[in-house]
Amino acid sequence: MTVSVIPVGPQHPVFLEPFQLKLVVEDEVVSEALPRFGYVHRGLEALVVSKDFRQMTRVAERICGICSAIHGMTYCRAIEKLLGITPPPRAQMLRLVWSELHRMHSHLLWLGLFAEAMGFESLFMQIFRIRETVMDILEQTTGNRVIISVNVIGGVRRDLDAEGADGIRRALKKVAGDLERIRPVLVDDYSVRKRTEEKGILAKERAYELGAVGPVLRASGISQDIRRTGYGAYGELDFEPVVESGGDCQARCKVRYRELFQSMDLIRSGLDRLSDGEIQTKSKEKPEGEILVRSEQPRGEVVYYIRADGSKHLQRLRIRTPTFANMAALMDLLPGLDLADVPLVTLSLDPCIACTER
Amino acid sequence: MGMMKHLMVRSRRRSLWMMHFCLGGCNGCSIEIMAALTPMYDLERFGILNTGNPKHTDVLLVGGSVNHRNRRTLKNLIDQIPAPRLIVAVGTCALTGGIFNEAYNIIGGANRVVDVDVYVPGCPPKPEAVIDGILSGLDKFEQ
Amino acid sequence: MNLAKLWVPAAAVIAAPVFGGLIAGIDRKISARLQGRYGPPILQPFYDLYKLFGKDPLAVNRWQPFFAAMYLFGAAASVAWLALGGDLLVLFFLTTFTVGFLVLGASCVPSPFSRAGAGRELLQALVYEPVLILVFAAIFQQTGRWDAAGVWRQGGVLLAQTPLLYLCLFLVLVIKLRKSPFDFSASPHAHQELVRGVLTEYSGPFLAMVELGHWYETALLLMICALFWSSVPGSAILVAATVAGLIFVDNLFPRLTWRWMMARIWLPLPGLALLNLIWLMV
Amino acid sequence: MVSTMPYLVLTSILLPPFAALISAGLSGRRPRASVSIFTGAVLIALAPFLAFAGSFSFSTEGRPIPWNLLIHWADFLLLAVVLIVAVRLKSILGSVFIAIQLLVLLGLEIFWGEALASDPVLASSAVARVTALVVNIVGGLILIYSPGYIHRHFADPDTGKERFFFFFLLLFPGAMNGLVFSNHLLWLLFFWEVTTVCSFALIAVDRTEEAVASALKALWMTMLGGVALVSGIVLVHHYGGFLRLDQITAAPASGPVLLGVGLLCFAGLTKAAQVPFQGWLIDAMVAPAPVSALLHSSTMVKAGVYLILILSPAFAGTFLASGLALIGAMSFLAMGVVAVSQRHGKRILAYSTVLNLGMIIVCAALGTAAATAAAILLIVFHAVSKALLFLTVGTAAQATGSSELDGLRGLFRTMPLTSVLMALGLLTLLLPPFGLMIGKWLALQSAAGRPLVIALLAVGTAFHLMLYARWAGDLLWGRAAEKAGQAEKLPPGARLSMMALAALAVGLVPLVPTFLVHPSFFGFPGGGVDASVFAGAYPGILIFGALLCAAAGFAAVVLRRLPPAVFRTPYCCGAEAKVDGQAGFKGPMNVFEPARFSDYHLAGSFGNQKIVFWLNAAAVIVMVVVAAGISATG
Repeated sequence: MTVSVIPVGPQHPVFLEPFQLKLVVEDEVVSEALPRFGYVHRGLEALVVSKDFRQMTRVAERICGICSAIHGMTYCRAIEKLLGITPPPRAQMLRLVWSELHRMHSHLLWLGLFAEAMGFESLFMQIFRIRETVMDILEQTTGNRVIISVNVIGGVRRDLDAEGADGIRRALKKVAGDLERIRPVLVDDYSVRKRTEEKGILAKERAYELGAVGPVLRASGISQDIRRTGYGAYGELDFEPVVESGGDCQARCKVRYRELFQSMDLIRSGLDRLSDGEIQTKSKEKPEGEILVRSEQPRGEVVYYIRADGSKHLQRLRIRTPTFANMAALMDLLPGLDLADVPLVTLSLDPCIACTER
Repeated sequence: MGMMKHLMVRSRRRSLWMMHFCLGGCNGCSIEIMAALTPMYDLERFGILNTGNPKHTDVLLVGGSVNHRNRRTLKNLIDQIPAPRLIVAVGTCALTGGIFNEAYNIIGGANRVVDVDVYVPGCPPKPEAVIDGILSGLDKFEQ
Repeated sequence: MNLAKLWVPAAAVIAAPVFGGLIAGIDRKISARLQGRYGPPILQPFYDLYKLFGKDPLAVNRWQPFFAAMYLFGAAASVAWLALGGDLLVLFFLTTFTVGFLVLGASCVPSPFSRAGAGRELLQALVYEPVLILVFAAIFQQTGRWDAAGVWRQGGVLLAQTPLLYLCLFLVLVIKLRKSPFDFSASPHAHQELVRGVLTEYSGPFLAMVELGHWYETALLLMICALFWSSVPGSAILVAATVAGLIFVDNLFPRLTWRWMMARIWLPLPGLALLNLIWLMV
Repeated sequence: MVSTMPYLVLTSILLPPFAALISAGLSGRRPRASVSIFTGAVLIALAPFLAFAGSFSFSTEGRPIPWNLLIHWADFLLLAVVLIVAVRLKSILGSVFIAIQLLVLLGLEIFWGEALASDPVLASSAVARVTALVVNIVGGLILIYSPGYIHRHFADPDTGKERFFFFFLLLFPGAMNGLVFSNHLLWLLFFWEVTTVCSFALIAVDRTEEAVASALKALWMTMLGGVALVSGIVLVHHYGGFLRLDQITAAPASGPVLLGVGLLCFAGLTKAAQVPFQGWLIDAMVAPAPVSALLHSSTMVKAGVYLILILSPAFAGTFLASGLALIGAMSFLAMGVVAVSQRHGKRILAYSTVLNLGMIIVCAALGTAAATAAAILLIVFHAVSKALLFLTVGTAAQATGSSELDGLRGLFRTMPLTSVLMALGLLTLLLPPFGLMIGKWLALQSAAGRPLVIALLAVGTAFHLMLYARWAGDLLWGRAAEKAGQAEKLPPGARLSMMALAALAVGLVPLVPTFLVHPSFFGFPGGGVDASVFAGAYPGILIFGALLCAAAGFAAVVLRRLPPAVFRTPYCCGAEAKVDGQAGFKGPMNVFEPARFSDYHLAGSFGNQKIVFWLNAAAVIVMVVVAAGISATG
């Protein structure tokens, strides 16, 4: 009996959400890692039998608080396709703005937690202070901070006036300035580099083999971003996916850090191109048929599969979340790590258990 | 003696170490609890410290709805929190099971497992509401 | 030993935790300000401590609270010893006693976190203990005295001849007071992989005892720092500067790993101290 | 009193071999056990008289028995017998070293013959008397402990192994008494060889392949020491005309005589298993627990440091002293480093023995009054604590089948008494106010003037916490099972001797300045120790000890009253579960995982065999440099 067994979770200060990692370590080097899930499982895909397809929008938003807006948007897009309607351009663009704001709030949360996992309390506090600006925008424009519930089938629920748009622009300028100020600490500092460089390296080929998605995949040097498929209003805007080649924690950190600026660019140009018009296309139809829809969440590609038979209730709703795709990569990364790096590497994949377990 | 007791009540009111445990929910409440610790809201100015260890905890913030697996976990955690303790249910899910109440795997709100002292409604409640919820439970320590 | 002077250690035993608690309070306040927060009141650590004493006792087994009591006793005794002007090398062994019982208390429970914390605490001790011995040896080299009272009476600014040693001592302080980058055995912040490390399994009054012991340790180490400028205003300046340095270092670094500490700090630290010692002799 | 001293000393030397012969002639367990216990009791009773009855000397002149002749021939006979054994066991190095010794001895006999008589042959120096005190009390307690252990160890009483075991076990204390009271170098040599042979036999007692291999390793290494001893005697005699210890230590040596003294010290280093000769003592822990206890604590290895300590006036302040200090400090540090990576309880204790002996040798080399006092304290308290530890580990290993640290974890649940005594033993090695700490304190104080030595000692000292504290904590893992007390059935002799050793380890502390190292009892080489060594600090330590007792007692009383409801499972992130009273957690697939935690052994960095190689190489280099230095200055 020369090994130690450490349960990380279900309740563990490092992780916000309950899931368990059984780590077998020797001298604090992980030799075996096994996950245990089910603590957040609600069975909400089965809720389609009791909630009608419009109500399910609200359920989809509550799959996960951090990806809420994009979950809602993806669900709405799927239903819209089944119904055969297209939201008006203004609604499409507003969806893009709020999605990207949500991505920012998610990435900033992640950066903060990442700093905290390194034990960098002051950096954590600074990042969260920056994040509050984004939260304020969300609250001012939608009325809520986390679950903004702007998406409805056929468009969006709220409009944005010129004053609101200016408010967003001003706030983003502030966020950009603040983010620039933490760059030397987050990216260049010796001690931070010591903790993040060459920790949990996911090689390019391995990332591809394991089916990693999102920033994890992009940090391993593969340029893949579902937004590039041009769904919604993304087709109107020109952008390149953020790619880093390191494949380690620092690369993943850099990808998310740079994506913050990318999101800000997208929001700005989105606001500039905001056309006038309706914000919702109404439809009284019931969905029918089968559909598969993909979106880029802050954590990567989310896939919605819906089958409907023309009744009020959907027949089937199936969601593949990005964290589920990245879990295989995590289990591949953990063995051989220092115990001290386990939280950091796990967080670097930005696991969202609420998404994964639904 | 009276003075010591007075001081104890005062200390208990001013020093609350909290832990939050997220049950089955969308995680939004955890995010807002997290946000409550940070510069904009700064829970620590009320002496509220995030510990993440039930053995050091005075206030347990529960978010999310109870399912068959995390129920046992919640019980285990409560068992390790020394009295006097304050249990705050944060968010609609922890109050009633919320939107997921009809799901097959959901038992209901946190009160199905523990005696909840304070309920903070909202989906998710704002950090101010979380702070208000904790502080309004302080009278429990008067006894 | 003059019995009439026993009031000095007695006073020190009472004053040290007040001092240690205040340092902790100031630390929390300044740290909060550095992080853009308002922060808790300065007296917050005392509220915390008093509250802990009033909580229900919970323990894993009988040894654990016993060792906590011994830890507190050891820490208080070391402060009393130094206040009495006792032998510095014996003081070193008293600090071993203190940390030894902390480790015992953490390792007598079947908890992976507490146990791993104990292991890391021991690795920390491996790093700072040699430095303490060499610091005391250097003080002897410089003043010809082993007893703290004699060193203090001798007066003078030891710091002038022992800058490297003081740097080592400062790092010892960072390690001992569990500040970043060395806060891996019992981090005061949450979000650590080992939860609270050695403190994980303590709760209520037993945690309060360990906390109190830690304040004694803080006071003790700062008292040792004070010996390097043995005049009242001088030592006050030195201690204040040292505490300020500690708080800044704590806020400037993330937590590094013990592997990094063993690789980069363990031997260089006594090496630096030895260098200073040889310089003193030449 | 003085007139009876020679008889007491002779009794202490001759009673053990006599008892050994008797026990060899007896059949059946009970009589042999009685002989062992009786001999142990007599030795313990004798010990205070040997130590405190003042000085004595014993001359051969005018005695009816030709003692000198007897000793010489006995030496030849002994070496010849061992040579035959070594050759039969195909130990090349062992045979060669024994043959060299025989030749040199023969040469001595031929060239000097009659001139080899020099009186007094037996005498009691201060160091000798303290060592005798330790040998007899600790050795006696081990003799009392042994029967209970060994009856369980050998399933069959009539294989002859047990007879063989008791013969050499009983012989050992006699040889040690002879060694410490020898003044004549050839007498010393004889007893030295007897201890070597005894240890060889006792290590091999199990007759397993591993045991025999370890015994042969011990044989060649200590026989190499024997060669050095004989050569040293030749040098000292030829160039200095000395044949007695009191002649050598009368004045600082120089030139070839110093080289001779150096060779004697070299013999001490091999016996005390200092680098690069640590190997034999580490491997010797394959022997049964009482043997390890005897070898490590009171007898064999103490012979080595005894010799160096007693010679210290002869080399004080020379190049040799610096070399010895360096070797001792290197052993002290390196053994700590290596021990950290070990998982086997007895092995850790073995390394810890070597490092403590290293510190004693540093003290002997420093040679100041405080250092000598430190050496004495370390000898006494190390013997007591280490004997306690080997006996408790042996007891536990016999009951649980494991002396691995991982196997001893949570011993408190099943063997409360043994585990608490073991933990106490570990703490006495480490913490104030126990004796070893006082020794270490004085040693560090004395070494303050030598930067390299104190740096090595400082880094080494830090390892002790890691070695002992986590082990002690491990033992007390969990809560005592109900009726654990009844389940822990110890033989009365074992219980008695373990308790006595624990009492000594704790109870001797207040006696240190007034008793153990006080000049009025033992005038010390190097000017004598006076109270100034302890100035101020010692009463403080005693007050600390008294307060500690009070605080511990108070805490124990208060905590005894904690109701069972207070006890909760350890934190396992909310997945806590308990199966069969064992704490753990529910892991993946709903499988129960018992709490498991192994210590940090850092085997990758500290346990590296390369470290040992470089260390041995460095030690050899130091030795060569010292030898060359002495030759050059001579």
